[in-house]
Amino acid sequence: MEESVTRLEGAIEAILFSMGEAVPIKELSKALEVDEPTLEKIINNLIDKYDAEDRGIKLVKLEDSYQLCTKNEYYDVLSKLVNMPKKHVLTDTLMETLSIVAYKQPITRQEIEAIRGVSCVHAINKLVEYNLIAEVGRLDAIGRPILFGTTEDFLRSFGVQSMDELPVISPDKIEDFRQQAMEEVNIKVET
Amino acid sequence: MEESVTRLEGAIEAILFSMGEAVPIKELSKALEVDEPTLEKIINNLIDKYDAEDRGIKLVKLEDSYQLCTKNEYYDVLSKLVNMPKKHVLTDTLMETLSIVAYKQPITRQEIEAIRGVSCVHAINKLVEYNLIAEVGRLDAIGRPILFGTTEDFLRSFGVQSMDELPVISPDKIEDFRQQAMEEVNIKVET
Amino acid sequence: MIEKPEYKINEFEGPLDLLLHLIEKNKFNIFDIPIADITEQYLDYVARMQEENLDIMSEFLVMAGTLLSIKAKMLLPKHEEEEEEEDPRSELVRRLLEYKMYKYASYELKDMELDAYKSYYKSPSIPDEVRNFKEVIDPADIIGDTTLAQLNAIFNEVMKRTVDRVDPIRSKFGTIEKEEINIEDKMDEIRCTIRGLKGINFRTLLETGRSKQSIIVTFLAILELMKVGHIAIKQDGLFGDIIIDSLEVD
Repeated sequence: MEESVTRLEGAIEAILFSMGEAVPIKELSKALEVDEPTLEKIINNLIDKYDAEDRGIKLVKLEDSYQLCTKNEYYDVLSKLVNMPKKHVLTDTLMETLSIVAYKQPITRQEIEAIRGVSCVHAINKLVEYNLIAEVGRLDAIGRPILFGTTEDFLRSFGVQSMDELPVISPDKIEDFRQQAMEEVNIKVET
Repeated sequence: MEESVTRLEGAIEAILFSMGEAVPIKELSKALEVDEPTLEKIINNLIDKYDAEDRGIKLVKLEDSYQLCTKNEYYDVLSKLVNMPKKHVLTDTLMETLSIVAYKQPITRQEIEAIRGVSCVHAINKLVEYNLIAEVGRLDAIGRPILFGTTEDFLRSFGVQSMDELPVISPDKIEDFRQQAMEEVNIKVET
Repeated sequence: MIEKPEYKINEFEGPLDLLLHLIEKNKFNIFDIPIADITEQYLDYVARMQEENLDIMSEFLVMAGTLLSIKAKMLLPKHEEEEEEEDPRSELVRRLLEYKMYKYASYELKDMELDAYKSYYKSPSIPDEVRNFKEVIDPADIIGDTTLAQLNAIFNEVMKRTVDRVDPIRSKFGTIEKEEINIEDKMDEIRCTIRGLKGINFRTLLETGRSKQSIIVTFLAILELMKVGHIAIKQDGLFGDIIIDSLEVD
């Protein structure tokens, strides 16, 4: 049975609203009996619709899932009424560790420590506790060390739709840094 | 500061979305800094907007409060997702328990547990849920324990032709078993 | 548990952070670090650190060792004719750059977080009618390819196991309930009972069971709890009462 696109849009909103949490496109596709590419097109169009000024919510993509949330601009008025969830205070240590996990995942504790030059047991435990990172597997090596990766909560907390959206600092970027560092040095030397 | 009506509509949606429950108009009025009559007019207009086919949620008035909820017409599709059929598999435990019931029926939980040497409450509940076994009577003993036997669904699942390969339970048969069980119980009491 | 301070020795996240700080402070070129200068300054910092945690200290000391070893290598005369030797500093530079990169990324992420936390996600609100829906399960699906022969084989195996397990004579005696007491359970029980309390007499813990096994298990549980730091134990003299203090706060 083919449903009209508008009815599908309604169904998507109904599902995402009721579920509250992020719903994988695979599950949406199964429940709505629409293939994923078509569904994705409909959802993308829906995302634009939510952009309208009279809407207070938006539809966000988190990797292969979709979720509804309020628009940032209503934060002030919302905080008058709603108890906004407590924000974890992320110290520099936690942020450094988290950024290494985000960019290098899956990664073991040993690898993180090699980059930071310090033990990271405590930071890793805290990040796991905050559900920003989680065990994603085991490395096939002696001791089968835990591999860590970021979670869906990480995507939500940092407003990242997918890992490709992280600020670009790929290893190629090191070269840029080198250049930049060089220039900085030169400028400083000149002054 | 006066905000445009569309922005107010957005704010109302954001508030009702994040509150989840019904929000008294009084609170809305305070948070949005708009007098109640004006707000009511805006909300009534908003209610009509939600009626559109591409919306999956509706805005309802409850006494002097407002709430967002899922449109009833999407319950079916939502249900498909919420109650996504789990993969039901017969685990070893279930298979063992089922085989004991099949070949020793009618049988009490205690007897099954005596054979398996472990508690079978979960396995029995699951098998009953799957309608593979069912209560076929009560043992005439202290506590009147339930007697379990296999169901018609069980036979059908294994193919009708194999029915004679299993003890068939007719009501007379249950009586026989009951007698037998009674005797067993008596023997135990005597020893 | 008391939060341990982060690896803040003064304000440094670690040896690499301290090195980066020194490089920037001195306006050194990261690709041409004057290793003697930086080593001297680094050692000076480390010497002034009031750090009791040896683990943290050792990390800074490892780097000190690395710096000294680089410095030593730099002092060795170069062999001109040999193909270009790698700069002894290059590995350190690579690590510093990598570290700097993630540090930079962490600032970017922090900025993103400031914006992202302004969105509010709602908790599920699934209508009761939907939630209470009962799934129809088809038993045939569950049985799948399993055949009666297989079921029979399983049954025979189960029965065989039972026969192996049951002593034909003793089994007629009826069952004697064996109360299994396991140490983990006992530990949990004790922790719950004495949480936040001080000066508990060991004897009072024995009130729930006086069997020899129960006493032994309780005693072992106490030892284990002491080992993992949930309680402290005092005993005034040999055969004196064992007094237990819970170290967990209510």
